[in-house]
Amino acid sequence: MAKVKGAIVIDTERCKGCEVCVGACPTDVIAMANEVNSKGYHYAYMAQPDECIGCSNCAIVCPDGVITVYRKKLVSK
Amino acid sequence: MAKVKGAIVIDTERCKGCEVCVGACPTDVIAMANEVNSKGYHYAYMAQPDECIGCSNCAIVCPDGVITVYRKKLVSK
Amino acid sequence: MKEENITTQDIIAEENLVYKKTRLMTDKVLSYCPGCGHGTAHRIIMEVIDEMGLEEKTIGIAPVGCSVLAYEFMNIDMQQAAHGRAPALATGIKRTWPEKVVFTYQGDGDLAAIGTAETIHACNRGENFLIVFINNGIYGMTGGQMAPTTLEGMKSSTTPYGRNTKLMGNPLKMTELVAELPGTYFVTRQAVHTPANVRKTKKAIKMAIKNQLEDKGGLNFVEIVSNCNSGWKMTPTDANQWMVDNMFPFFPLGDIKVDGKKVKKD
Amino acid sequence: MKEENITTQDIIAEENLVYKKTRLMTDKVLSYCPGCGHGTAHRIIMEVIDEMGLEEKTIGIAPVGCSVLAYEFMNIDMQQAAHGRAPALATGIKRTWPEKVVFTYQGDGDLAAIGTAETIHACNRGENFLIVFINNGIYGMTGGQMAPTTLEGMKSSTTPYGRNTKLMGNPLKMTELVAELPGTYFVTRQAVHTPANVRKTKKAIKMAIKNQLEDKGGLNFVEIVSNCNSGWKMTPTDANQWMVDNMFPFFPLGDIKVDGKKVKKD
Amino acid sequence: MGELKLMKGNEAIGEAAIRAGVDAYFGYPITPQSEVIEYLTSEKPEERTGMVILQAESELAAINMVYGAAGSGKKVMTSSSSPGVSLKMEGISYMAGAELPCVVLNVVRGGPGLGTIQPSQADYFQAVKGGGHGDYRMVVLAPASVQEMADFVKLGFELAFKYRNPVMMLSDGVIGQMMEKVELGEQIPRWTEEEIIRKNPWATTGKKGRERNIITSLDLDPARQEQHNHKLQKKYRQMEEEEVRFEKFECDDAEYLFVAYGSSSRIAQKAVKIAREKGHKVGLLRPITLFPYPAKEIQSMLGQLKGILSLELSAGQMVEDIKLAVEGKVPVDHYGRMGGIIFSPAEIVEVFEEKFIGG
Amino acid sequence: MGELKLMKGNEAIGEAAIRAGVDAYFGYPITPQSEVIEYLTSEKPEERTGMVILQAESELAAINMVYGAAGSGKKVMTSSSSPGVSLKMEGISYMAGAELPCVVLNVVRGGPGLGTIQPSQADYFQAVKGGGHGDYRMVVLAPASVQEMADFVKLGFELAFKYRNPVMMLSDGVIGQMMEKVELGEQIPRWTEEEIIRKNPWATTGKKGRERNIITSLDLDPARQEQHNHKLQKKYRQMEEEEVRFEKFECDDAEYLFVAYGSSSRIAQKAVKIAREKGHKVGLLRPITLFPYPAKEIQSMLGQLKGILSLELSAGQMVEDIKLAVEGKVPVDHYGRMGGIIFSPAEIVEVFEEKFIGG
Amino acid sequence: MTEEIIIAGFGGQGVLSMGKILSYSGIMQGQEVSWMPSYGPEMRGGTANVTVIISDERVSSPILTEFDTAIILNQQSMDKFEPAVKPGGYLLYDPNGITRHPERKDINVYKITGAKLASEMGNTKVFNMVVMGAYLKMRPILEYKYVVEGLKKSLPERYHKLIPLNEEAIKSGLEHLEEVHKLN
Amino acid sequence: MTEEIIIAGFGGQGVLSMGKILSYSGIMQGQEVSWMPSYGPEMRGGTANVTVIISDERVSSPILTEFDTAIILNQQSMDKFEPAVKPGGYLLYDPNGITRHPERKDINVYKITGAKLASEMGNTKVFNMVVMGAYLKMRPILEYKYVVEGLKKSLPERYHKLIPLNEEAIKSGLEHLEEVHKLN
Ligand SMILES: Cc1ncc(C[n+]2csc(CCOP(=O)(O)OP(=O)(O)O)c2C)c(N)n1
Ligand SMILES: Cc1ncc(C[n+]2csc(CCOP(=O)(O)OP(=O)(O)O)c2C)c(N)n1
Ligand code: SF4
Ligand code: SF4
Ligand code: SF4
Ligand code: SF4
Ligand code: SF4
Ligand code: SF4
Ligand SMILES: [Mg+2]
Ligand SMILES: [Mg+2]
Repeated sequence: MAKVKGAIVIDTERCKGCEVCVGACPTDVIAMANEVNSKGYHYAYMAQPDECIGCSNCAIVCPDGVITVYRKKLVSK
Repeated sequence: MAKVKGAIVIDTERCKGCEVCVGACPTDVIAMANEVNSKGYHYAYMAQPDECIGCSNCAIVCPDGVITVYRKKLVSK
Repeated sequence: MKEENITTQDIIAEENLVYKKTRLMTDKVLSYCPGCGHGTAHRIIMEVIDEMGLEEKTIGIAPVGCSVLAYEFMNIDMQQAAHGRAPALATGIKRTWPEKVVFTYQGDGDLAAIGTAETIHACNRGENFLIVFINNGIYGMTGGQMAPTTLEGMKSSTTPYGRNTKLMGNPLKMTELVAELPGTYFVTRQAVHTPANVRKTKKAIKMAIKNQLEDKGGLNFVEIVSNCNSGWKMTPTDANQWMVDNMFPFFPLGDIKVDGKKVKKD
Repeated sequence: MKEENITTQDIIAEENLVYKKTRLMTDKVLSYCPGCGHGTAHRIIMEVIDEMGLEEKTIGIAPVGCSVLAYEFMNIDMQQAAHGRAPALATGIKRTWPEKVVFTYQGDGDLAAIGTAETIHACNRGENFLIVFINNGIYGMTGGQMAPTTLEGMKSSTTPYGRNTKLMGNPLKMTELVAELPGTYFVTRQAVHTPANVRKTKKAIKMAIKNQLEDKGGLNFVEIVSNCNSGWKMTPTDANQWMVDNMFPFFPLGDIKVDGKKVKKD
Repeated sequence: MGELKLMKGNEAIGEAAIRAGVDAYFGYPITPQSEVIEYLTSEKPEERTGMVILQAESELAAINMVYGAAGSGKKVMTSSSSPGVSLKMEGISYMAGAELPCVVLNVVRGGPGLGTIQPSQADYFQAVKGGGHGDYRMVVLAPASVQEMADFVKLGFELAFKYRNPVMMLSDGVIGQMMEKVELGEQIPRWTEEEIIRKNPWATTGKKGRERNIITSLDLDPARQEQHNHKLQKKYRQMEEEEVRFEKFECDDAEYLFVAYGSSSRIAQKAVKIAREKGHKVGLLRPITLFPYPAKEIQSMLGQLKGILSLELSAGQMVEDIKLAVEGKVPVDHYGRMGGIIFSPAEIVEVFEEKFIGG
Repeated sequence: MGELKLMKGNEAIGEAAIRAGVDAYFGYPITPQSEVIEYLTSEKPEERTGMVILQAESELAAINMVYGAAGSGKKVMTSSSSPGVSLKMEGISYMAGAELPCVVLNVVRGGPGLGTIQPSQADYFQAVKGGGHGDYRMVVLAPASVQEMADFVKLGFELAFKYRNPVMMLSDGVIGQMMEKVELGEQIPRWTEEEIIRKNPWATTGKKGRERNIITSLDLDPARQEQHNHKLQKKYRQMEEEEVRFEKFECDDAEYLFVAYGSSSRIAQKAVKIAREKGHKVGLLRPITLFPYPAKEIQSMLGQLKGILSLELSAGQMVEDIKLAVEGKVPVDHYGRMGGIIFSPAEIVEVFEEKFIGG
Repeated sequence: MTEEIIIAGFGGQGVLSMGKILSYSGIMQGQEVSWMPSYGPEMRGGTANVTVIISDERVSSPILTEFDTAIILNQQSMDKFEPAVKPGGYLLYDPNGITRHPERKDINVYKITGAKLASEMGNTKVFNMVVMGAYLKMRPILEYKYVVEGLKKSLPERYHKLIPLNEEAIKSGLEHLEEVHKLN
Repeated sequence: MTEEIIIAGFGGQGVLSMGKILSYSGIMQGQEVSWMPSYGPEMRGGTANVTVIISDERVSSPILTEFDTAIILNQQSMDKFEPAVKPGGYLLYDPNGITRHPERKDINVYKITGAKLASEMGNTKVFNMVVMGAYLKMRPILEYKYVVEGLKKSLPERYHKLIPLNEEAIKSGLEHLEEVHKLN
């Protein structure tokens, strides 16, 4: 059975903390940081990195286009 | 039996000779004069005065509003 | 008196008068070409205002177009508007004088080209006035250029080889368009080339003004398809026939929206 | 490698890249508020241009509105238009450069208020370009004033007690209106608040541009219902929810006209 | 004394309009003046006085709504900023031609084109020489404080109806956006129908007990059109006789004169102070009316002056009116900033010294 | 020598545009200039050169179509008459701000407002001082014959592209409607795509082999906006250096100078003749460019002059530019007719004698 | 030589094109010309007029209030332009539709029954050419050959077959000019 | 006396209303004031600032490039306005969110942990009042009673019940001002 595992990279300095990505993630990967970036926004981060399936949903809805998505097919027996 | 007889007065100086009234008359009363008025228009006139039934059709469609209509009910036995 | 003895001169007497130009038309000679529908349209509007006793509270708005001088002929208070802006003037007047009767009188260039935004938005806001829209398929005043309503293939001084819809767009059915807006209450298309049509149009205008008086909550819009025989380069009677044969199929006469509801087509 | 051993860092590698901001978006920080749909809309247009290989022949037009600076973010040739006049610019460009791909990007104030005439007439002429219409129910840029599309009862800085349709008119469904015109070829209403909606919108834009390339003989019109969380005075996620609950019922998503034919409602 | 409030210039205009018994405001939002309509809508003037507020679909619609209501004798106003005012040029020319009163506020921003939203005074020519077509003039009032933003509404309508002519208030982003204290007048009731008919017998209020009234700017007969133009010109000459307004500071012994209006005049006033501290005998003339221009006042000072410096947030527009007044008798120069940048008092003094005193 | 034809000024413009290789004309009909678009549509320029002719829905749309096509490097023009040109003020200010070339023709009619359709010169201020908002200028060409109506199309585009700035042709109903003989130039081919990209590297022609091009008049940063304004001002100064054009008649020994442009200058020329016959040493200066104004030329003549009379079909607009040049050194007066009335040569001489010779 | 002419009548009488042919003829003869129509919605009233100037020197104003010659084709134009002829000038009119004949004694008055002659020729469209012929007789300022060239230049190619007909009409006008009142 | 103040921070921190209350307080104390906000779409960037001038004489320009006092509430504003304080002037800031603290040695620097104090009070909305209190301590140009009057004037009636809470916040600010660097 082929399985995929994903990862996202958020440009936290450019994240505006809108939280739109949070709800878009099917596997609840993303949460908002308690810290703020230099613009004062609580930025998004991968709170549950292991859950990421690399579906790109978050990146697709991110208004500021600050998410980059990676995905790797894993073959486990 | 009640019968009506009509008459029209055309302000020939203001008539522009458009002929719209001619076609509107159900009884073919109106024709265009060979003479022109001072503006150079062949004006309309009652060619068949006896046929007029005072229906106002001509006056109603005259774009320049130059026709006045009269009608009298006649009682003939 | 016996019928046979009655002469035309006998009939022409005050007591037999059945039709006379309304006193709300001035005595000025109309500036329109022979056979132009503008004159008839003017007159029936004035007849309605007269018959409804609204002379003292009506304010009309003349556009830029052949009817720019409408105020010379309509014997009521009037304003002359910049090209296309009559509905804005009417909005200004009606909003500040809600108890007056207000109407605009506009050509197809005025209403459907340069004045598109003002028309759409006055209709959309549901301004409580009357728009009389004279659609003669051409810019009469400026010498017969293409209007938004010029038919496909029709010649004008800016479409000398006929309107090519691929290049110059489609004739615009502004009346159907404003009927789509919830702000219009009564929308109809009429004509004034025959006595029957004149009577219908007059009825429509009367209804429109009644709606306004009763503030039915929407704009009343009366289109009159008319000839511009000069612009079309035809005699008046030929122009009327051409209108019946060519304009009416594309701009069919009849009510489009009554009492705020679209009329079902059958 | 075993699944258990894979770390996030391992996955973040060029060969595993599946989504990255298109290079047709510049690196400038978007000037939009957090969560504003403008950014997403920009990005998917640029993705389409990129994916279709049209970067070298596309000319975009930015309006006056929050997206006035679209040219700072879209990495293609662009012009900035006077408020409401983007369709006129696009007409000027496309008529003289018929082989280029041309689109306008306009807000609801720009397109449906001051630009009404330009919108209607570009659509009516069937100009062969794309209009992307961002309907956020408000004037975002100038501080949240009422737009033609502001919903009944909705508050804005010029309707602080809610839009009273009796006084301020009805929210205007510009998209349905232009679909009535024979000059439009493809007319659709979409949104960009969820991944599925983004994908649909992107597909619509792709189809619109394909239509333009093939000169299907009409204008392509893509409305995107979007949030203006600042103007609505909500958090971005609340705004998106409010949009679903309130905007979509009045502005239902979906195709309105496809291949020049109105889509039947069921 | 009326009520003392801290208000933005744009808000003060709104409140002053309600209190002046204005009948209607028609406008379209644009920075930096959208607070005018925002303030008005928030105040529910329909309840306070019955005043009508309508957000139009465009500036074109707005100015023509003003035309309609003004033609029917109402007190009506509109406001906008530079690009929006350009769109109103046709309408303003029409109103001047049809002799209709109204007040138009321009809160000027930097141009040309979309420019910037920061303050500017580069619409002087448009306001004063006539940006619209044809020979027409407006009384142009240049408020320099929030107080004057409020006061000139009433004054503006008085002049507009006195002359049956549009009046423009030429303000800018500084005066529109800043808050200052302002004393507001008492509520004046709106005119009743009877008052309107009596005061404005020319207005289209319905043909009742008189011949019909016509509002038009058209006369196809050139001879009559020329007569009409002569009538308009006479009105403009009368304005020049009767309506010149200005303010002077430290002019009695001045050898150099700064001329500045609106926000610039405030900065210029400070500059006068600094210059005097440095020993230069400088005075300030602040034109309050830009048309009619205080040309005679400048002429009357020429005997005492060695130089005049026009200070404007533009490339130099009003300076032409100064030169026309001065006719070469005294050197006239200009200093301006553009694009939304504002000069500082110290900067002005420096420029002044460079231009007139010498290195 | 090119072909000799009898044409209306409005038609000559159309023909000249086709022959000058103009890419597009966008316009909206208005008297007295509708023949421009009528002529163009009748000529099928789409077949002759591929030129695009489109009747826009309004003047606003027309000027903004011009903006779009000009921004993409094309030679584009529009034409209108006074009220329609007022509507174009915002667009013209935008084009000046965005530095776009184009030719705009105003066939001026009597105003203000709807006015009359007869000839006038009362849009001078609007054209020359900037009827739109912000500090901008256009080169303003004033043709005085049908020949110049044709010639100035080519010249206009040369200047427009040289400066990346709108050029206005300020004509009037006389020049637009009259027929005269005109010699038309040879057909110049329209620019190819390659030529456009080479000549106008700033144009939005698609981002190919270069960074993206942006056409905008916006800069929200006041400092940069001011820089932009300085750049524009520099351009206008360069125009003043390089583009002044005028014509002189009988000026060598003149003691009095008539100054008149366009149709007025033709009548003034006749008046000069009559005046000379009566023994008055009168000359005529005809400004061909109204901006830049031949101020230096006037200044250079001041030594010989006893008086200057500005002759305009207006209440007196250009006379201000004369006064600004003269600085009081010689009496300057104005005579004008308004509302579509045209002065006669004899009338001018009479007025001249009254004003300058006495009794 | 400068000849300042007003031609006035109804729209449709060919007033403008007569003016254009005269102008073109002037050009062919190497002269300066101007042609200036009345324009605008007054045409709705049905009248049309054109001012034509043919001169040895550059024309100054193409709009005039006084004329050397008036060619008058309807009553309204008679009322308007009879007074505008310069003393000693010329007035040519077609009596058809004229109710008040010219009264001035300080000018030369001629007439031509152009409408009648044209309809006798079986083509009312050449009415204006008949009148023009009469004018050329009354004011022999243009050589005939240049008039023919002017005619050719002002007609589009596709109408060139009509030139003989037009020439015939011009000749008829040349022949039928009638003197009404001549100054000596 | 003339005090020229810039207050700068994020939108939503109450920058504009703090300026308004200070201005009203000045009026209550019989002084001339002006209040000039940054305006326009730069607000989209999330920053907001206002220039407040309180003076004995009429205010000339309400827009300034140099200030007697800067009240700085985020890093962007620190970067922009620290250099704009006149030598010898005052800078007050809230260290929350500040990554680079003020460095100038030619001005007086104070801080107030406004965000912290406000959240300790259980109401982050009064953050701006805490900061204002600190300002009033640092620059004692306004009498407290006029500040309370100013507060009243600038709040709509319906919010007057919040005045005690605001006063409490002001007092907290008055008490917690911290000196960072003082010129002598
Ligand atoms: C701003 C402006 N643009 C153009 C014109 C010229 N113009 C006058 S009337 C008209 C069109 C008239 O057509 P329409 O509205 O259809 O009226 P009609 O004459 O056919 O009745 C135009 C373009 C003008 N007066 N003002
Ligand atoms: C002629 C003109 N009028 C008004 C404005 C001011 N203005 C700028 S953007 C805008 C409305 C923006 O609203 P919208 O088009 O809905 O765009 P959004 O900001 O909501 O995306 C207005 C009225 C202007 N710049 N120019
Ligand atoms: S790529 Fe998919 S799974 Fe991973 S974080 Fe984004 S939305 Fe969640
Ligand atoms: S959607 Fe983008 S900007 Fe918004 S919180 Fe997520 S990563 Fe940040
Ligand atoms: S009244 Fe009727 S019958 Fe008499 S002429 Fe007129 S249309 Fe004919
Ligand atoms: S309809 Fe009227 S104007 Fe026309 S011919 Fe008949 S009477 Fe004359
Ligand atoms: S031009 Fe046409 S619309 Fe105008 S008056 Fe003549 S026929 Fe009527
Ligand atoms: S104001 Fe509204 S439309 Fe503009 S950027 Fe912010 S959220 Fe988006
Ligand atoms: Mg029409
Ligand atoms: Mg919007």
